[in-house]
Amino acid sequence: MLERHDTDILILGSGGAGLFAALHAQKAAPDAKVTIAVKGLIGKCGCTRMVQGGYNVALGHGDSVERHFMDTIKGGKWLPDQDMAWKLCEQAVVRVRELENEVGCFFDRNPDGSVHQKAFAGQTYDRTVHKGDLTGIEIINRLMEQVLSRPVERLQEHRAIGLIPAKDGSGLSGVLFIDMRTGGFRFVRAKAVLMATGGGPTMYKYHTPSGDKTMDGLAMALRAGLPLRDMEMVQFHPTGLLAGDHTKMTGTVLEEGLRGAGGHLLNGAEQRFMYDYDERGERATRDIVSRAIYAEMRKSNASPKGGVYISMAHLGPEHVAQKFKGMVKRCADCGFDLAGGKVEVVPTAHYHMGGVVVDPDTRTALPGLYVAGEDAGGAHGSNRLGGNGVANSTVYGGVAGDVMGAEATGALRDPDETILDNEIERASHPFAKKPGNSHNLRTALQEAMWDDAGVIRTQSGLERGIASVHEIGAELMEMGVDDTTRAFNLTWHDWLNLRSLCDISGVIAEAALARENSRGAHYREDFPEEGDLDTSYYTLATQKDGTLNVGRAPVAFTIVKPGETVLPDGEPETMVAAE
Amino acid sequence: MSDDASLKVSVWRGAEAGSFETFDVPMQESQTVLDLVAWVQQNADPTLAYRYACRVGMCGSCAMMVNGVPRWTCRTHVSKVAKDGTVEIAPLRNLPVIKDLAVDMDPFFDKWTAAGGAFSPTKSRDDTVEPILPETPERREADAAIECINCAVCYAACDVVSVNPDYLGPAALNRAWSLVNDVKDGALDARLTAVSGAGGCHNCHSQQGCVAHCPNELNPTASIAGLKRATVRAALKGRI
Amino acid sequence: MIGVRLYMLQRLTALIMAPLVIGHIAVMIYAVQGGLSASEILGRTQGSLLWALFYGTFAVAVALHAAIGLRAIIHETFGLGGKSLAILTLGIFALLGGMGLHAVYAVTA
Amino acid sequence: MKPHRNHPLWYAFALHRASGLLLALFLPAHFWVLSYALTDAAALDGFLRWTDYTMVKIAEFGLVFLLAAHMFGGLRLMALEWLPWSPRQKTYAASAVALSFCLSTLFFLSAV
Ligand SMILES: Cc1cc2nc3c(=O)[nH]c(=O)nc-3n(C[C@H](O)[C@H](O)[C@H](O)COP(=O)(O)OP(=O)(O)OC[C@H]3O[C@@H](n4cnc5c(N)ncnc54)[C@H](O)[C@@H]3O)c2cc1C
Ligand code: HEM
Ligand code: SF4
Ligand code: F3S
Ligand code: FES
Repeated sequence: MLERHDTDILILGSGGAGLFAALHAQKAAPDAKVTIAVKGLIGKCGCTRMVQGGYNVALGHGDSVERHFMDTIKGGKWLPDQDMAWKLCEQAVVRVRELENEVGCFFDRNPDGSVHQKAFAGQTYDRTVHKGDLTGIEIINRLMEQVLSRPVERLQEHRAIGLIPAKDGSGLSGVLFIDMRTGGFRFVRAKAVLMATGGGPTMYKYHTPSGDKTMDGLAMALRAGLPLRDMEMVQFHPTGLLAGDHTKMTGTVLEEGLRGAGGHLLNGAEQRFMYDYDERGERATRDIVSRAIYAEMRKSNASPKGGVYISMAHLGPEHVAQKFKGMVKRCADCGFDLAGGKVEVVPTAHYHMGGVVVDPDTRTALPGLYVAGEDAGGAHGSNRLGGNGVANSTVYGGVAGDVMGAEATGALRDPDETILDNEIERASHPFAKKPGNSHNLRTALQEAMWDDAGVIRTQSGLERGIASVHEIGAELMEMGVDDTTRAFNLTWHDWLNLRSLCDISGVIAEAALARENSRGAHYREDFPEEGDLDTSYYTLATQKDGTLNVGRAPVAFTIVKPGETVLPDGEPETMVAAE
Repeated sequence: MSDDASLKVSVWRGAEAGSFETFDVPMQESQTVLDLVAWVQQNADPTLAYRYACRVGMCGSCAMMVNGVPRWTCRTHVSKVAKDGTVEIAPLRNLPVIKDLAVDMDPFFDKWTAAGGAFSPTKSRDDTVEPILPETPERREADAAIECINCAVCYAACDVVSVNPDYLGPAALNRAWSLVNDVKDGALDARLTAVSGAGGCHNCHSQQGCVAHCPNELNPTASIAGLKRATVRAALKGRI
Repeated sequence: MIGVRLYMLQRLTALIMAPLVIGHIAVMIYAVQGGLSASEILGRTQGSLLWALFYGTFAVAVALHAAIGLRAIIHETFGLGGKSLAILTLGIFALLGGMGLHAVYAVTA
Repeated sequence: MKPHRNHPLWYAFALHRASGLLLALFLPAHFWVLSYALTDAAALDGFLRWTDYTMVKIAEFGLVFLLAAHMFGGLRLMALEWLPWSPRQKTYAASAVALSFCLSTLFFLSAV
């Protein structure tokens, strides 16, 4: 039942990171065989495609890499790995030129023909490059075409389930997959493997990422013994659509621009409340608005479905319908009137800053394994600026391709067959149990994480959450999946998804417990202060022999120290006009 | 709508050969066709296969035939399609069925590539981004065709695709037209040759099912007409 | 199974035929008033170079046009392609063209 | 009728195809009849006499309609392909059919 396959460079995932890696790897090593394996169809899954806002890049005219870098560090509350953040800002400039000139993207222009850059909250320059509000579709479609038109081997609907180390301990041998269409196992050896499965905090009741993202990558890395950093850092987007538990629309993003344009948030009593929390009102940053909404919900000031309302009608329904055409149409398709009525919203888990510890060349502690994109930790610290996500995945995907092309030279490594067998055994586990409905367990996990490890956290809540996650995980191990057919058996994959989510949920909650202050996206009601900046630490989680250990490591201020700046003397603090 | 009400949902089971199976699915206030399918898989028949990713109309992986019409299911409200409390859901037309509601989209993307659907650069990352005036006629044409999510709804709606296996189809040709108007692209004649073969743009009969069903309101017919003009001009000048 | 050249030929012949068809229908409307006889018609057409050119052009154009049109229909309906389709297209063209010109000769010679 | 075809422009396509096909099938017969002029004028007269029958008149009406519908439909298609795009495609298709109907009715009325 196990098929074996060899390649030189293997890439997991086809988001911005995976596709860029494929292009760069092939350019760097034209003779190497490049394989891209993905849980869905190439280019049609993952979150890069869903990018609406845009891509942060310093293109001059008063903006600079230094300024972008300072915004990233301050936005991340001094937790980012500074070398990674610097490379992100510096290489974004090259990557955007590459996207335009080589990949064929077309970003919106100013009337004079130069690239248009718009404002994104929390930045001191309007630097977000975009294509309408569908930037991700433009980026991924163009990348996808480039990859599809090259001789890159495609393993579509192949789900990675295990990183298999070499027998001799010299590094990674390859990756074990389930060929989802047949249900069979396939082991692919490679000289270099990029993990770019995009994380995805979908263990929360409300979440934005695509359905295929369930933390598989981080769960595999954890089992392989790799250290994960900043795992407590889950970013919530303040306005996810709230349409009921039965629909997949719930949790999807209503764009930031609605608040920026003057939209009102109203509580259950249909009263504005944001000014009670921040002087900027609805225009406050994501984390503040999310917490304010959450606080209203806890005060039982919620709308009927348990959230708050966003209301645009006072801006003139026609104006709204024209300015936010896509959003209004999307709401209308689902039966809501965004332009003229009120739509229920709720904070929704959006992005996971935590991930595998890597160096700025995407290498990990396991030779042969590289990690890029949302799976990698470090670049954003405790908070990701809007527009830095896709910059991160495309920059580091490209870096990974270059580095793998140069380093995938030796011989293929033979796998540790015992671990290979164990991983197959692990994935086949549910077939030995009595079939049940794992969907109910997923709901339970999502409720537990939302309530106890969500927008606002406390020690007691987190402890309760951890207990629930363990309980749900244990129940899952007793729940089986019908074995009549393994081909395209989504229920099996639901089980595996939930297994990954349980594993990583535990880490998120443990890391949140370990951080006894509030930074960026992480807010502890019992430790509301941000703590001393000079002694900032990040959390580091590793699993050994099934035991999770969460420690702390000091942030190395390799480029700039708290209180200092890399901006030249006399540069203004911000170049964005106050609202 | 009361929670007790239910819909009769007929779902295609099997591959090319198969049959419809009917399920009673509880009706809810905000419910999409994709939600119906997911409900069946999660609550009634765990072996049902289908595909989705983004759930908001961006990835183009959830398209199916709903009551015989191709649609993106994640953004099709049930109330829009339910007839007398029934909905029939089948895999997308014109593509090989893998299982149940999931089709093999490779032929669709192979044709995207065959139509010259990939940009061909004239500059590199070392050059600055080209200033392009957004209001030129070329750019407007390119932009009008660009927001395609490659969902293959148009491909399923087109009868030429069904009867002419070589036909590149509306989406691929629409993409080619966008590139023909892209002043940055350097492979104009190669692309015009690619869309002039046995399955090229000249095989389109302007049925306009593609336009009628494209969920993003794109107009492949107009794009294909543009290609017909461009290829004729190139042929008259002896370039292709 | 239509490439750019066949496409051009089909559209060109269509454009040529459009005024001819309108002319033909007009002639018919005029001619059918009060019934027709062969001698009446032939009396007008025989020996007329103008009519010969008019219907000669039509016959050639329609043979090309219909052959290409039928080629598409045959390919799409019966899946015929390659050489056999090319031969069939030429055959239809020759048949229609031949019969058409013969008829034109018959009524105008 | 398959539901995905249920829109006016698909019907316009179907009409164009059916008319083209029928005309192409009718044409050889038409040419054949006309060639009698050379060999056997009496036979041609015989055929033309036929046209007095009402049934035949209706058939002729149909034929003229097909010819007109195909021609106007063809002009519509060429306009679609060669002129700047117009969003009024359905209107044009309907107009083409209406015009063809008028023309063939005119023919019919003058024939009876
Ligand atoms: C709705 C939304 C809007 C956003 N808007 C913005 C924005 O405006 N600006 C911005 O900068 N960022 C934005 N982001 C964040 C941004 O999308 C992500 O940071 C970035 O795209 C991540 O890229 P990636 O390549 O790491 O992962 P992804 O693009 O998510 O790709 C992950 C890939 O891995 C595959 N995969 C997953 N598991 C497996 C497995 N087990 N085996 C094989 N393959 C697997 C997936 O199917 C997918 O192909 C947004 C995110 C969302 C959800
Ligand atoms: C009496 C003579 C004619 C005959 C026998 C004829 C026959 C045909 C046939 C068989 C087709 C193929 C139909 C299809 O592909 O669906 C066709 C297509 C076409 N015809 Fe005609 N035709 C005639 C006159 C005309 C005229 C006068 C015009 C226009 C002014 C015209 C315009 C077209 C066009 C544009 C097409 C292409 C349609 C497409 O590609 O979908 N035809 N014709
Ligand atoms: S043109 Fe429209 S229907 Fe066709 S693939 Fe693109 S988005 Fe889908
Ligand atoms: S439906 Fe098909 S025939 Fe042409 S106009 Fe659209 S591609
Ligand atoms: S799930 Fe992505 S378009 Fe429907």
